Amino acid sequence: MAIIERPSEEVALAPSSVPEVATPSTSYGIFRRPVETTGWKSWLFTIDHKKLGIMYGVVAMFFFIVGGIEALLIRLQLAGPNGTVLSADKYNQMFTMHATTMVFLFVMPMAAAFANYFVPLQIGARDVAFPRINAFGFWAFCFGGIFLNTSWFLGGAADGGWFMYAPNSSVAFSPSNGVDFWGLGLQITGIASLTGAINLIVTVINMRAPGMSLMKMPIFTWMVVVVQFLLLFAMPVITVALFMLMFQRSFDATFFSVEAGADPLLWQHLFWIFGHPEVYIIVLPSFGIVSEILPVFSKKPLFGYPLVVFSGAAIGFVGWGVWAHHMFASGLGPISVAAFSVATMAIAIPTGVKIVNWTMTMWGGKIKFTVPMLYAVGVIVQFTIGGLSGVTHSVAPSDTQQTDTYYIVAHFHYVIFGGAVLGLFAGFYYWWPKMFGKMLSERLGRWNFWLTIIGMNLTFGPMHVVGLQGQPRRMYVWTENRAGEGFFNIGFWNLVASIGSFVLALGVLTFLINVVISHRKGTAKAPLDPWDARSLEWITTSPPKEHNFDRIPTVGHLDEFFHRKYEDRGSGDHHEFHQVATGEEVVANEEAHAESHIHLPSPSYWPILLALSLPIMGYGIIFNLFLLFGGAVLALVSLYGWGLEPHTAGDDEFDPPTGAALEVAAHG
Amino acid sequence: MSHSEDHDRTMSPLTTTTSRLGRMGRRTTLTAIAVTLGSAVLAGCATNAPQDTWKPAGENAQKIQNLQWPVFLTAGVVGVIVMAAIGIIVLRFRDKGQPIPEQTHGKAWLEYMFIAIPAVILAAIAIPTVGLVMALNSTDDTECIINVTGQQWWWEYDYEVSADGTICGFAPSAVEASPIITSGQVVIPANTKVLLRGTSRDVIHSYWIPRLNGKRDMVPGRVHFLRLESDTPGIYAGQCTEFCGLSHANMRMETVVLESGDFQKWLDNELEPYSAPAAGTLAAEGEATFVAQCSRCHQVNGLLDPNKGTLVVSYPDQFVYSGASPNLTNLMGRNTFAGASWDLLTPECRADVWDATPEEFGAKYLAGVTPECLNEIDLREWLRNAPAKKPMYADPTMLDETDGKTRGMPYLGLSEDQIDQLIAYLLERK
Amino acid sequence: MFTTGSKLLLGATVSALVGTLLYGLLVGGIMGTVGLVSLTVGLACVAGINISTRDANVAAEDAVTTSGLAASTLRPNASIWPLAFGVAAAVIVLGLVVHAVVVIIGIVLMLVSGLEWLLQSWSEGASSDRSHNREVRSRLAYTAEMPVAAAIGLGLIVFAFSRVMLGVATKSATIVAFAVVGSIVLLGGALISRSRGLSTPRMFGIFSVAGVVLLGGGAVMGLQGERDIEAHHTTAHYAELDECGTEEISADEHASQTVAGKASSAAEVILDDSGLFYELPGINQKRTGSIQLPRSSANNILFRNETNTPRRFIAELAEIEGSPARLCTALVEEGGVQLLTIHYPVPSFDPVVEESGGYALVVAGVDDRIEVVVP
Amino acid sequence: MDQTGAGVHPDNSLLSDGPIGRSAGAVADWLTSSDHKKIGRLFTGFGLLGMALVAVIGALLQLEDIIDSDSFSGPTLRAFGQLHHFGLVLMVLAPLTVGLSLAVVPMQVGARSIAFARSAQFGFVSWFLGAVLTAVAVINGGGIGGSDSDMVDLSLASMALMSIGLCAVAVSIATTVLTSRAPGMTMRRVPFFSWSALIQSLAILITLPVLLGLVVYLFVDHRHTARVFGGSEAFGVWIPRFFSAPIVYIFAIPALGVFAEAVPVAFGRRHPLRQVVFAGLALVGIGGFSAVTMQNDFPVDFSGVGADIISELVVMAFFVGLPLLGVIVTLFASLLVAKPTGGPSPKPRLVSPLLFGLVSLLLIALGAIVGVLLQIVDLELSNSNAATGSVVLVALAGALGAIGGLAFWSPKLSGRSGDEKKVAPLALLGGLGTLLAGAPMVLTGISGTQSSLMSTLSLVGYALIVLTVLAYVAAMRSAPRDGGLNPWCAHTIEWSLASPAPADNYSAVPVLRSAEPELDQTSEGSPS
Repeated sequence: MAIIERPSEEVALAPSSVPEVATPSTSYGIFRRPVETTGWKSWLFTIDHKKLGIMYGVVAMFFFIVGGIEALLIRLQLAGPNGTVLSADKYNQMFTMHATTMVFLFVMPMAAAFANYFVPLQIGARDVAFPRINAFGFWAFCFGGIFLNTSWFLGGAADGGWFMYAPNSSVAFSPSNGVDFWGLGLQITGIASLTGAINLIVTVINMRAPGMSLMKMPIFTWMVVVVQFLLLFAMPVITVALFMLMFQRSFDATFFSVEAGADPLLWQHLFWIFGHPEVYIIVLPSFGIVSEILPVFSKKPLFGYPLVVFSGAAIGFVGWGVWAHHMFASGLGPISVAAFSVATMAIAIPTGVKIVNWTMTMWGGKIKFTVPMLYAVGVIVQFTIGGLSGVTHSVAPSDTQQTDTYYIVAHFHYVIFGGAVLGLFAGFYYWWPKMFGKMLSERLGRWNFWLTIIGMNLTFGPMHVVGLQGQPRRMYVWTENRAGEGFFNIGFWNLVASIGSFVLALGVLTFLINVVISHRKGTAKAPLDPWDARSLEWITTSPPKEHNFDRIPTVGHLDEFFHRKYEDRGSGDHHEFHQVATGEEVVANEEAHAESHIHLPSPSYWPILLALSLPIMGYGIIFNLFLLFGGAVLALVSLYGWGLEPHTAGDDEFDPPTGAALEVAAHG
Repeated sequence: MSHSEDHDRTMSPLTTTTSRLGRMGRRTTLTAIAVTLGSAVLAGCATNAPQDTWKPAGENAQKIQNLQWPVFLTAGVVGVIVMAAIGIIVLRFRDKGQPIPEQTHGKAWLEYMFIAIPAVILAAIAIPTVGLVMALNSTDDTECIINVTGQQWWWEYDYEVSADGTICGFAPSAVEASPIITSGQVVIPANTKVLLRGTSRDVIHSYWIPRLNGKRDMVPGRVHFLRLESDTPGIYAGQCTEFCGLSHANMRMETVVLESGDFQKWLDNELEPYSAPAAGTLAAEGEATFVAQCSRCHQVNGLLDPNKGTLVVSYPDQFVYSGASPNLTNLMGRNTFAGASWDLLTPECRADVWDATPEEFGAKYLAGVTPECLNEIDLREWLRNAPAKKPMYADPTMLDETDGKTRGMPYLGLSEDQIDQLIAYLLERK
Repeated sequence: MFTTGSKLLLGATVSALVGTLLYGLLVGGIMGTVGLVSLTVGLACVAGINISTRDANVAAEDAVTTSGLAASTLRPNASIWPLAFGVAAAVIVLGLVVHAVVVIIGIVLMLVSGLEWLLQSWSEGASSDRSHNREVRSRLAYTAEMPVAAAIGLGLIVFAFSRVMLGVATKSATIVAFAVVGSIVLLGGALISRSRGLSTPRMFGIFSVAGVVLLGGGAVMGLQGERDIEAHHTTAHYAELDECGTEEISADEHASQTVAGKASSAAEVILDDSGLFYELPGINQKRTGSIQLPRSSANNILFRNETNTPRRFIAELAEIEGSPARLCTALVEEGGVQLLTIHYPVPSFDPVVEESGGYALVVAGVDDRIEVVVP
Repeated sequence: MDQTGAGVHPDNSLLSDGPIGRSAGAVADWLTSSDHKKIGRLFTGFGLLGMALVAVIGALLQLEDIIDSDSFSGPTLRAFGQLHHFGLVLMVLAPLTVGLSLAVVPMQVGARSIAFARSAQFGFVSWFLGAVLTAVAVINGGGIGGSDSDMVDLSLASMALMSIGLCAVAVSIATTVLTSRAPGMTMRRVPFFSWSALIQSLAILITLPVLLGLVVYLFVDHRHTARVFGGSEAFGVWIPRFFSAPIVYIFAIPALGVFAEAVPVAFGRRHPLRQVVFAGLALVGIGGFSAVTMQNDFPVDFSGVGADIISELVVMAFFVGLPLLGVIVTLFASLLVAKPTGGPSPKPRLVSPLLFGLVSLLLIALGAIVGVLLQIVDLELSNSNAATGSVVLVALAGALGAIGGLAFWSPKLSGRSGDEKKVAPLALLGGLGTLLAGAPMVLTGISGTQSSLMSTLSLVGYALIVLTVLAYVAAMRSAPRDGGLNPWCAHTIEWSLASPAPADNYSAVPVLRSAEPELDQTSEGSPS
């Protein structure tokens, strides 16, 4: 339970002759638990979903930069024929880690950052359902990511591609510890994803504000829920696969050993049953963000909200039936190939629905092209390109020509960068004032947007050409005698792509500069409702107070905040909306009716300690089994400490005792 | 190619005023999209790209081409429609002070339509797709079977001798047919339905000759099929497309299509018995060096140990991780080496063969590698230190991790004299 | 100073002392004397303690002592643990006679119930607020209990289910079993979803019955005996024992008669009444004579027996150092299929191979022979 | 069994739906309850059942004697004989008296619960399972001289289990009396019955650990065929001592307590000299000392040397005589109530507890006298039927006393109050039965000749015992549940409780100002 309250009714007083044997003590831990609300401890041990959301964002951004540098190195190597920037070995590690970092350490956690920060706010809750598990999830992700990247310094990173096909991932073919780091690192971040998924599902199902039926839920929250269900079912699959890999490599199992009668295709099926839903896991949160932003700046509700919700859910379902389209060339047999080919085409329909609905949302609107809106429109355009190139290789025979070439690289970068990452950037600009109380500069934002858009099209557009010209992926060099001549020669477009990648990097750099400039001292505070927004997260201060809402809002409409500001003065079929209140007034009204007795869970040491035990065990499996036992002991101790610790700190934990704590103590 | 004129448009300058940015942005976006789509369409017109997926040279690739062309076109049209809609929106619906629009949540008929239209389009694509998937997988009319085995990082082919003693329907003129083993280049007769039965010795590889057919993974422990056929003699390039480890980029293949007469000649040449180099020549010294240094892994059919007079049989299983090394019996009959990564021909001679007309091609190819045309630079570098030229796990420090076996050709420490001898010997392997 | 309670104990001490003296002096049994001396000392100690602590003779007037008095202690809650502890003791007693394993079970049960007992007692003493105490207990105990209980529960289910599955004899029965379990689950689900107001006890009942059925089934099947699966006896093992003949050997009885169909094999060798032939997947052609297989790779060869005599499929390999001379399957029944994974390390033209007769695929007791050409 | 007084614990509410659920819930409630009254009633219930069964076995044994046929095989005879012997003490007398103490003592001392309630709960389970296992083992060839080695082991081990259980209960009872008394209840004011329970508990704590230790040694000895203690034969040498006079007296002490409790109630007066009764009861506990010496015969050989005779007599008088003295002191000290103080000699109401108590005490005294006689070597009784007779007398008499106690406190335990007309005669019937069952054995022991007359008398006696038990149970079952608050006009604090007593006894801690608070309510007498 998030809001931990002592039994609200007073403990029935025993008859006067019944003496109390002892008074309840509120703490069972040995150490004084952390209760700080400022300083480094308040971040390290926090269980506040907002702080955790911000930390998710910061760490994900760090890994974005890491992954970006890896990408730039790859592009440098491929800028000309027979590149010598990287050795074959380093190159293989680079593209493996680029994909792994971007997928698992940037896009997913960045989506988790938004989900963590905004889902409770959007549904009118004071925190997530399991705040400490939330903290644990973040630290598991953080330590898992660091663990994964330490492989660079401990004998080399994984070099089998992010898909890590067996048997190339076996010790015989990849003798360094890189694959072990990769498998264990992903296990650890997988734990983070799983716990986060359960947490958010429970939060959304149980903790919505009064009046918020599922069909009145903000679309971003909807998409997050779909994603969490996908995670919940996809993560166990990859976990099983990674366990098999771990046993194959560390304990001489023969799951993928052909000589022992195994079939290496097993790994591919396991990986893609996870891997394809993973695509939607990556992209759906951004769809949610875009679906939030378009109505706000078009001054219209989302066109066909139920359809967008259901198409999101449909993508979630159908996404499970199309994994083998990654394996059209694997030799599945014509029947399977045909079936998966058709299923893959079918998933284009709900995806198309989204694009159409976005377009129709803007149609007839009163559109303001702010930076978040630019990014949202950018998503529509760029993702459409990615989606359409996707349709071209849902046609299986055509796919056998295109798969494992740069055409695929182009396709999924349009989907992931154009769909997911641009959506995340839209989210940054849209929600920045809410999260930090400061606006990001619109001027720099436009530079950022255009550099990013031009950069990405320069980088990934040419890859279509290069791919159709027959350049396979994952080649550390290309040679001139296969490059061809004329306008569409591979060499020229590789160079263009490499140049584009630096333009793109410049775009990202602009964003970072924008952040720094906006947060200089003395910049103005953001207005409370800078975008004339529509949903619940704006009915509170910026940044929100620790308890989110002074009063839990009661919801009557899909776009509650909009309907509190605007009134329909029309009659019958004629609608005419007039502003009746400003955002500030709405928030002030809520503050005036603040609830008393708000109890929030307190910070805790245990989540971070438990998370810390995971990479220790990981190193243990790779290097020394004693370390594994050490980590296991730490995990057990942390689990037990966690179990013993009450949700809320007792008054004696504070020094001097605080009012909030005293309030709690009065009940205890 | 209706959008080719878009290429002429220049990219929007970024230094326009804020108020103009939106409009310029639209144009930039449109331009970028047009460039992308246009380039996809134009890709078919490129010249001389040996792995161009839009230039079919065989029946299978042609069938794929016939299907994908309209699909790409449809996708392009849909894309243009969406872009146009966005363009109209950007122009028409920006905030010019109009009243707050109606808070409509959608129109049912419109939504159904937008579901129905893509569904119809996709259905239209799906039907021929399923048909072609079935057609490409039909193997009943096979006329020639060649086994292909992938390994790090080259391909080995062996031609199956059918029950009537022919190879691909060709009976050898002089000797009894026996399996031909070759690597790097597979030679097939024109107008013949060839079936590759592929597997792998170690990790998964993928066989892909873009101009002849789509790709097919070759998986250890499994046998997968791939049809190759062409009516045009020539060399068709390909590349392993499933990431297969360190030197994945250096794993290539070439398919050579020969007219039936030329193929008969090639076949007879391949089956010709071993002829030892004349005594006292450099090549004869090369034979001894070969037996001493190379024959542990590399097989030359019919080679006799000059000291013992017994047949030399290589046992690469004991030394090489994947368990095979290329058969060098007719090395100079093919014009590439080391996984088709380097040419045995000098660039000029190579261009001569590659650019030959279909009519002339057979003769030029069958000429093989002549001493004048030999690309000694790459071959010498290779013999001097193979792992330095092509990244391989042949490092002696790694032997422990690979059960004392190398993967790929190790550094042999050959002297320049030995290399001279070997090249002289190998030049006769035709 | 001496209250009645003290007097009792003092009297007992004195009596014991007297008894000790009398017994020691007049009877003189060593055991008895020792016992009585111990008793005297023990009683003296108890009496001393009793006197020094004023023997809890609480005066009615002493209001302060009234609170905190043991007499005011509430009765502890109902508890299953003393019962479990007692049962555990009985189990140990039985185990002493029956089997050591039972003793271990008893000790484990005793430890667990003792711990739980301690924990419950401790938590109930934590405060006078029972709900708070319950929270304390769950906080302390759930951390350990939940995982253990879940592990045990899951373990039991998995074990029972695996016993059931192993007890079912054939493949078709396996399917039936899964179908039955599936439909029961489905029916149960439908039932539960049908009536909204399904009461907790009824749910409890349904799940209890299901649990009992499963565990009972597991126990029955476990006792009835497992199906023997020794599929691994189909390869080199026999060859080393030189048991590749036509006659049935003990391992054949255990061998599985079916292999999971390999989606893709190098060749399928078939024996029917017309003789031995092979088919290459994808090429619909009966072939005899010789088959060409790649060297140094894992070749999966399927053997299908379509005669009505059980047959053993053999891959004849050469006498090459470090590899077996032949591989063979178990006896394959009519319609049965088995798989051999064969790795040829050297080409078939190698003199060693040729001397030993070359590579071949044969069936014990059948003259036909498929020569294997390894280029 | 009613459970209105117990109150189902909310934890069991899951099962309290539907008839099956209800009865399952009731069973679970009885098995998990920590209410001392429930645990005590479980003990006494099974004690009564055991009494009937043991009496049937006793009767069968006599029947076999009479018809003198081989209707029982040797092993069956041996098994029945041992079940009868062990059963009388550990399965009849012990559970009845200990259970009664457990049920009554906390109420009597004004406590809300028994000390170490769960330990007592465990004690019951342990005793019960031990008793069942012992019976099973003995019947299947265990016990003394058993044919089946495993079953001999099992009978030893399960006997240990029983003693552990009884010890656990004894600790609870003793601790309750010593530490859980209500304010104002000084040790002087402790009711007689609670005092007797305290004495018994202490005596059990002295005695049973010795048995336990012995059993463990024997078990190890036997199981691993060592001969330190003499193996299988030692079983027969050592163990029966714990089921003979004078040790057996300690199990009967609460029966004396019932008598001492009933006398002042019958006379409706305060006891003038409580301490003397206390002393008398305490003296019986000395019987336990002989267990510590691991010896139960302290023979006196009058044919021997004078000095020897005297020294033997002194020892015998201490270990065997003092318990007898205690019985006698209890009898006469209790009767001090009857002494007129000024007015006319008071007339007692002949209530059933008094009758049961009196019959019980007299028979125990008889048994104790026989016990003393057994020690006289010249009479050559020690290995005769008289020894058995003495145990039968004491055990059955003690059990009768406990039944008297049950009848006395049944309003508080079950809410029922038996019809005096039905219950009171049972005391005489039971007494007659006990006498008939035990005395003939003593007589045959003395006479040294077996006669079928005697056996027939014994048989009748056992039959009467069975009848008594059945009749008592029937009488109590048929009694209405409105027992009344204090039907006996009893004196002690527990009678202020509702009938039946609520689960936690006292809602507020009672405060005492005299030993007979209930008597204070009705009479003008000043607190003693």
